[in-house]
Amino acid sequence: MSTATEPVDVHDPPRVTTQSWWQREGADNAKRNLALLGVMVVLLIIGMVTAPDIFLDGKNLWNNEVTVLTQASSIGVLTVGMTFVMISGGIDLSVGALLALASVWCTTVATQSYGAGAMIFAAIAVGAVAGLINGSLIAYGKLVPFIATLAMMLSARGLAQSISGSHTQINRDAFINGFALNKVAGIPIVVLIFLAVVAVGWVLLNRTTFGRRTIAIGGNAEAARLAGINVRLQTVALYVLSGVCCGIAALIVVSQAQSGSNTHGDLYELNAIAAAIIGGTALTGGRGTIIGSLLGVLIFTQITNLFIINNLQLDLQRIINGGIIVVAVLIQQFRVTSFWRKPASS
Amino acid sequence: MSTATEPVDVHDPPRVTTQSWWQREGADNAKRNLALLGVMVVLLIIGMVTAPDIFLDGKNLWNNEVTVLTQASSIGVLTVGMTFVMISGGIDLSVGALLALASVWCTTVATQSYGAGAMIFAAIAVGAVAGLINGSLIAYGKLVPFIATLAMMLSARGLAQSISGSHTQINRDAFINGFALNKVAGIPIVVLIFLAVVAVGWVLLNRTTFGRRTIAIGGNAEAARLAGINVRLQTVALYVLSGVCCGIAALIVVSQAQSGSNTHGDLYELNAIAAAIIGGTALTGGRGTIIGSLLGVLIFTQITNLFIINNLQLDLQRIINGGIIVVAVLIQQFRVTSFWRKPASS
Amino acid sequence: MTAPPAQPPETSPEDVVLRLTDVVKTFPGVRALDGVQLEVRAGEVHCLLGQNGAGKSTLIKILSGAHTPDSGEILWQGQAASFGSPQVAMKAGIATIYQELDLVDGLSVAENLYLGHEPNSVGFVARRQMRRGAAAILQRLGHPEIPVGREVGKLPAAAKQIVSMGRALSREARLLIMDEPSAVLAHDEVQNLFRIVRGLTAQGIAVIYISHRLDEIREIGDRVTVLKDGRTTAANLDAKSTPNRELVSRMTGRTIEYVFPVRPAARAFDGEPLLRVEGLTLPGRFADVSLNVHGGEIVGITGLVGSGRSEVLESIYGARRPSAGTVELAGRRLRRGSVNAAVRSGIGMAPEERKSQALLLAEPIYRNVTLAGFARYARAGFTDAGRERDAAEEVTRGLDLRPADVRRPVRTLSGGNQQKVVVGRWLLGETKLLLLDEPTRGVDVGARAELYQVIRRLADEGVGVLLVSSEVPEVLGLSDRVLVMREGRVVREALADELDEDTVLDLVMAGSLLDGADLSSDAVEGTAA
Amino acid sequence: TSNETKDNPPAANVKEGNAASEAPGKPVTIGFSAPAADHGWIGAITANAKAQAAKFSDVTLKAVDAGKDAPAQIAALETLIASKPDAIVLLPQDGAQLTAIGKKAMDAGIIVINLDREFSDSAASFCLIKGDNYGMGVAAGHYIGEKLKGKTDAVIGEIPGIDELQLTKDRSKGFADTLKTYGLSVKHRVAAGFTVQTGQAAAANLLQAAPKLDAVWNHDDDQGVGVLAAIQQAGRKEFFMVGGAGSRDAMDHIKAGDTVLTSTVTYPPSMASSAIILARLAAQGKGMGDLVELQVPKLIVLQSETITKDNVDKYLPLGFKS
Ligand SMILES: Nc1ncnc2c1ncn2[C@@H]1O[C@H](COP(=O)(O)OP(=O)(O)OP(=O)(O)O)[C@@H](O)[C@H]1O
Ligand SMILES: Nc1ncnc2c1ncn2[C@@H]1O[C@H](COP(=O)(O)OP(=O)(O)OP(=O)(O)O)[C@@H](O)[C@H]1O
Ligand SMILES: [Mg+2]
Ligand SMILES: [Mg+2]
Repeated sequence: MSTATEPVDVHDPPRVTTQSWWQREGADNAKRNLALLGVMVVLLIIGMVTAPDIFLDGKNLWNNEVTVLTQASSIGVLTVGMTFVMISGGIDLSVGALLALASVWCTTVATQSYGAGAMIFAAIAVGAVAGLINGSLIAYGKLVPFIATLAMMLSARGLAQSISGSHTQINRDAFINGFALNKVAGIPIVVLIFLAVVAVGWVLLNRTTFGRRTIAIGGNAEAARLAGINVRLQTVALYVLSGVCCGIAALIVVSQAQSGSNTHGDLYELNAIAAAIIGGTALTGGRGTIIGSLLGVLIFTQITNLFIINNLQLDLQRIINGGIIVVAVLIQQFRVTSFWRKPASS
Repeated sequence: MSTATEPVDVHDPPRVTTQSWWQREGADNAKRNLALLGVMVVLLIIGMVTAPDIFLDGKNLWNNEVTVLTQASSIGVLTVGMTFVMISGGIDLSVGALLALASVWCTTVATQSYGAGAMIFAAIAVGAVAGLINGSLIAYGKLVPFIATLAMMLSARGLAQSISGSHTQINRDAFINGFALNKVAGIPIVVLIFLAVVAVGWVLLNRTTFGRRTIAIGGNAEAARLAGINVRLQTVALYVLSGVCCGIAALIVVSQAQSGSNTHGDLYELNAIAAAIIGGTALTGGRGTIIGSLLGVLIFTQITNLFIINNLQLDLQRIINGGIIVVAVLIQQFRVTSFWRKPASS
Repeated sequence: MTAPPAQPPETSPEDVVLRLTDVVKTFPGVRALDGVQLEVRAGEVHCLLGQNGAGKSTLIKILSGAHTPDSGEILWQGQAASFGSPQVAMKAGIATIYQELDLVDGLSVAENLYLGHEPNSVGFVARRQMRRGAAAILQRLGHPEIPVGREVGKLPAAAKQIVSMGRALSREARLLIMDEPSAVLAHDEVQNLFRIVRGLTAQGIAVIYISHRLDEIREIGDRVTVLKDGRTTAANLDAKSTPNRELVSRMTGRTIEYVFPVRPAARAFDGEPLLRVEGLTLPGRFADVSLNVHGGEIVGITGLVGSGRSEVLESIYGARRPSAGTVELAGRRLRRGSVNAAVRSGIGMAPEERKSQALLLAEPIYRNVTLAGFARYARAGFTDAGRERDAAEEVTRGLDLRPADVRRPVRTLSGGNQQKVVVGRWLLGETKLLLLDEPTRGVDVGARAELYQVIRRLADEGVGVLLVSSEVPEVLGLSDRVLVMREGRVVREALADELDEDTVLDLVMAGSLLDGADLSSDAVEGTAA
Repeated sequence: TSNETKDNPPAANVKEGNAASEAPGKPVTIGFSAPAADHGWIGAITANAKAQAAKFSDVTLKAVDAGKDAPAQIAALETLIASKPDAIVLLPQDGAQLTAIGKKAMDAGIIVINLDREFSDSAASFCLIKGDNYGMGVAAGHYIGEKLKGKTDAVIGEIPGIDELQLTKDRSKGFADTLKTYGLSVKHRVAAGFTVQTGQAAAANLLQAAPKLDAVWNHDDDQGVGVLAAIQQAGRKEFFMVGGAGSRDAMDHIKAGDTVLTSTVTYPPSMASSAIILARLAAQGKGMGDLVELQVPKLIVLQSETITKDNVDKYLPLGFKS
C-alpha cells in the first residue's frame, strides 16, 4: 500500500448549511408533539360538533377542560414517572398497585391521626421504598423489569388488601381532601400538583445530568456503562422516582375519592404505558418526552370525556376508542419523516 | 504485488478449551428449562408438605395435575401464539379480548344453529381476521405492536359486548361442551388440544423455515430484511397465528364454561406474557422456547392450585405470588452463567 | 515464542507508564488471553498487531475496565492497579475508543462527547459550556462542520467515528487506546487522525493503536507488540524498520504477503451486462448513477466516505427506494425498493454495518451464514440443521474463521471474525450478483488474502461483483473496472489498469468528509422493503 | 343476535302503574349511573332502569356509563351534575368513594337516590334502596342448615364473588353466622370473581381441594353458569348447591331439577325499577300511594327470598338474563 499524499488540512471553514427549523435539535420530538396537539384539537372540534352546548360556551368549555385535567391528574403523575422508566428501557407494571398501597397506607387510622404531614410522608415513602425494591431487583438481581414489577404489582395489591382488610378507608383529613375541593386561580389544587410534577419532570429530563443519563441508558446501556455511568445506581434511582410519583398520585386519588382503597388505580399501569407510547416514548428505550406523555394522557382523558358527554354506550365507547388510538398514532407517524427507522415489528 | 509466497503451515490448535455439553448450542435454553422444571418440582414438594392427602395419594395427585393442566389449557394455547409474537420482537395485548370476541361470536344463536363445525370455524376465523388486522397495522401501518394490539383489545371487547349485549351466551352444543366433559385415556380433550397446540408450536418454531424467520426478525429485523426475508409478510403471519390461537383457546373456554361471554379471558394477555417471560422469552425478541412457555404457564397454574387447595386468603395469595415469581426467575437466572449479558435494564 | 530484545526508539525505559505481565482472560470455551505481556511508554504510539480473534480487543477492554482479568499483573504509572469498572480506568487517566461504536443515538453530539462527565452545576447540565466545549473538540479534530446539536443517530458512520474519538479526547487522559479507529475512515481522514495522534504524543500522552493496515502502523507507530492466540509473540519491535514479512509471520505463524490475487489480464467484457443501472437517483444522496457489471467481472466503487457509495449499493439491492432510475438484472427489470425481488433474482449484499445490518448476535454462526438461504436447505418448509451446518462450515473454513465451531453464538466472535460471517453468507452459492460494502473492514491480513481469492474465484465462476471499499489499493488491486464517486456522482470510470492510486486520490480529494453528505437535504427518501 | 332462551325470554321487571301516585306529573329529568354492564345482574339493573323510565311519559332518563372504577364514575357524575337533572339514581362502584360526589349533587339541589351500595354518609342521598346482603347469607344458611341439620361433620363449600367488596363480606358473614346456629361451618371457600369463566376455574379447583362435599353456596348466579359447568365436568353429584341473585338460567335449572342447583336466594335487580319510581316521585314532591307519608321513605331494604322447586314458578317472570 502506498503512504500518505500530502499533509492534508484542506477543510473549509465550517459551512453553515441552511437548516429548516424542523431539522434542528429535537425537531422530531417537536413535530411529534405538534401532531399530538393536532389530535387534541380534532377531539375538541368533535366536541364542538357533538356537544355544542358545552364546547362552544366559553365558561362551560373552561369548566369541562378543568374537569378533564382533574381526571387526568393522578394518571398523569404516574405517567411522568413511567416515562422516565421507559426512556431508560425499563417498564413499571406496579404503578397502579403502588398507588393503591400508598393510598391505603396513608389513610390508615393510625397515619391519619398524625395529620396531613404524616400522610404525605407515608404515601411518598411507601412509593419510594417499593421503587427501591423494584430497582434493586432489576439492577442487582438482574430480573427483567417486566417480571420484577409484575411481582411487585401482585404483592403490593395483596398487601394493600391485607392492610385495609379490603375496606374502603375514609379520609377525614381536611387538608388532603382540600386538594380536590379547593382551587387556586380557578384551578383545583390536584391539577396544580399534576402540572408541577410535569414541570419538574421536564426539567429533570431535559436539563439535568440525571435526565441525560436516563436517555443514555435506554439508548445504549453498554455505551453508557463504558462511558463511566453507574448504570445500576441510575436504574435504581429511576424506579424510586416512579415510586415517588405513585405516592404523589395516591395523594391525589385519596383527595378525589376521599378514601384509600386497595382497588384504587386498577389498570392504571396499562393506561400510563399507553399514554407514554402514544406520546412518543419508545418501549425499547432511548426516546421519549414529558410533553408527549402529557399530551398522551390528555388525549385519553379527553376521549373518555367526549364519550360521557355524548352518552355513548360502553361497548361503543370501547370499539371507537380502539379506532381513535390507531388514528391518533397514524396521524403522528405521518408527520415524522421516518426513513431511518427500522421497518415494521422491530 | 504478487501472490502468496510460501506454503501455508498448519495453525496451532486454537485455544478452544473443552466444551461440556451445557456449553453447546441451545444449552442456555435447556438449562433454563431445567431450572423451570426444578421450580415445578419445588412447587409439588410444597404441595406434598402442605396437602399430603392430595399430593401423596397417587390417584388424587393424578386428578389434581389433570385439573391443573385443564385449567392451564386455554391460557396455554394463547401463550404459544404469544411466544411466537414475542420472539419476533412484538407483543399481542389483544389475546384476552380476542378470546372473548371469538367465544361470543361462536356461541350466538345463529352460529350454534349451524352446529359444531360452524362454531369452530367461526371462532378460528374471528381470531385469524383480527390477527390479520393487528399484523397489517403493525407491518404496513408501522404502528408499535403495543399500541396496535391495545387498540384491538379495546375494540374487540367492545364488539364482544355489543354482540352479546353483555349477556352470557349459554352453549348448548354437546360436541363442543364435550371437549371439557369427555376424556381420552383419562385425559380431558381440552388438555389434548392444548398439548397438540404445544407440539405443533414446537415443531413450527424449531424445525421450520417459518420458525427461523420468526427468530431472525426478532434478533435483528434489519438484518433479516437485508437477507431477503419478507419481514412484513412474516409479521402479519405471526399475528394471524396468535389470532388463530385465540380462536382455539376460545373454543376451550366455551366448552369449559359452557358459554360465551365478553368477560371471558380477562387479563389473559398479562398472564400469557408473564408466562412466556418466566419461560425465558425475551420481551425484546430473538429468544424464547415453546417448552419454556409451557412450563411458565404450568408454574402459574400450579401456584394458584396450591393456594386454593391450602385455602389461602386472596391477599396472602397475591403477596406470596409476587415473591414466588421473583424466586422462580432468580433460580432460573443463577443457572445460566450470565456475564456476557448486558447489565440491568437493557 | 518469546520477544526478541526490545530496541528502544527515542523514548527511555523510565517513561514506562503501563506494564502488563502474564494477563489471562477466559471466556466460556475460549481462552481469549493466555499470558500477555505489554509495555507502553509515555509519548509513544504503541501498536498492537494480531489476527482476528488474537485477543486485542479483549486486552484493551481489560485496560479500560470493561472486563476484569482472571490473573496477571497490571502496573499503571509504576503502581499495581486493577480497573474494576470503566469509571476507575477513566479516573486513572485511561481513555478508550472502542472497536464497536459506543454512542447513544438518541443524544446529541455534544451530549455524547460529554456522556458520563457532563459539565454541570448541582446536577443541572451547563448546556452552553457543553456546546462550546464540544465545538472546540470538533474543531481540534478538524471537523467543525459536524453540528454539536445534531442527534448522533442521524450522522453517517464516519462522523460517528469522529464523535467517538472526540469523546476520548474530552477526558484528560494519560493513555489513549484506539481499537481499529481507521476501519471506517477514508484516506484523508486517516491522515487527519494521525495529525491528532501526533499532537497528543507530543504532549507526552501514550497511545495504544490497533489496526490491521500495516502501512498505517509504519507511518504512525513507534513500537509494535504482536499477539497470537492470546499470547505475546513479539514485543516492542520497531514499527518503522521491522519488515512486513516478519510482522506477518509473528502474527500468523506462516509467511504470506499482503496481496491481491492475479487479475486475468486484458479481459474483455462485452455483450449483455449482468447488471444494468440507469440514471439511479436518491435525492440528497446521489444522482444519475449509471453503471453495469458483467458476469465474471469485478467492478469497484471508490470515493470518500459519505460520497454515497453505500446508498448506491443499497438502492440497487432494493433496501432503499430510489426516486428515479432503473435496475435490470440479466435483462429483467427489478421492482424498485424491494429487497425480496432483488434476492429472488439472485442478488446478494454484504452490508456496511455488521452489527445493525447483518448479524443476529445471539444466534449461532451457522444460522447467520445461512440466514439468506436456510430455505434452500429445507424440505417442504422443514429446516435441515445438519446440512446447514455442513454448508456453513465449508464456507467459514475457506475464510479461516476462528474459532471454527459454527455452533457458537456470533456475539462471542471478535470483530473481524464477525465480518467474515457477514461476507460468508453470500458465498454459499446461487448468487448471480454480489454487492460487497467494505467487505474487509476489520479483517486481518491473512484472512484478507483468502477473502480476495474467494471473491476472485466467484468471479471466475461467472458471478458479477460490485465492490465498495475505502481502501483504494484494495479496489485497484481486486477490480477489473473502477468507478470513482464524489458527492453522489460518478466522476470517473476506467479499467483498473488505467488508474493508479494517486490519480484516484486526486479525483476523490476535491472535497472533505461531509461534502457529499449534504446534511441539510430534506428530500430524503424512505427505506422500503 | 344474542342467545335467547327457547321459552319466553325474561322481560325487564317493570311496574305497570295503577296507584294514584302514578298519574303524570311535571316532567322530570332523571340521571342514572351504574357500573359497566359487564355482569348479568348489573346489566339487568341498567335494563330495568331504562325500561321503567320508558313507562313514564313525564320522565327523561339520562344514563351515563360509569366506566371501570370509582374515579371514572366520579368523572361521569361530574359531567352529569353539570347538566342539572332533577334527580340522580346512582349505583356506585364503591359507596364510600362516591359519597363526596353524592353530597355534591345534593348540595346542588339534585335528589340523589342511592341504589344498593350504601354511601358512608346518609346525608349524601335523599333515599337509599338496597338489597339485603347479610340477609342473603342468612337465607342460604338457613336452607343449607335445615337440610344438613344434625350432620355436624358436613363439608360445606362457599363460592363468593369478589372478596374485596363489602357486599361479599356481608353475605359471607350472614352465611357463617347462620350456619353456626346449626353447628355447621364453611370448610372450603374460593372467590370466583363474578364472571362465568372465573367461576368455572374457581369451582374446578375447589372441587379438587374437596373430594367430598355436602353443600355449596354460590353467591352469584352469573358466575354460577361456570360453576355448574365445572361440577358437571368433574362428574360430581353428591352435594346440593344454593345459588344467589335469582337469574332466569338458575330458575330454569331449579325447575328442571337437572343439576345440583336446588335453590337460589334472591337479590333482585328489580330494585332499579323501584329506584326510578322513587326518583320520579321525589322529584315531583309526591309520596308513595300506598303509604300515609307525603314523602318517599328514607330507607328501603328488600327481602332476600329463597327460591326452590316449589315456588319457582312464581319467581320465573322476575328472573333476569345472565
Ligand atoms: N464475550 C465473549 N464471550 C466468549 N468469547 C469471547 C467474548 N469476547 C471475545 N471472545 C473471544 O475471545 C477471542 C479474542 O477476541 P478479541 O475480540 O479480543 O479479538 P481481536 O484480537 O480484537 O480480533 P479482531 O481483530 O477481529 O477485532 C476470540 O476468540 C473471541 O471469540
Ligand atoms: N440515517 C441517516 N441519516 C441522515 N443522513 C444519512 C443517513 N444515512 C446516510 N446518510 C447520509 O448519506 C451520506 C452517504 O452515506 P454513507 O456514509 O453510507 O456514504 P458512503 O459513500 O457509502 O461511505 P462509506 O460507505 O464509506 O461509509 C452520508 O454522508 C450521510 O450524510
Ligand atoms: Mg477487536
Ligand atoms: Mg456508507
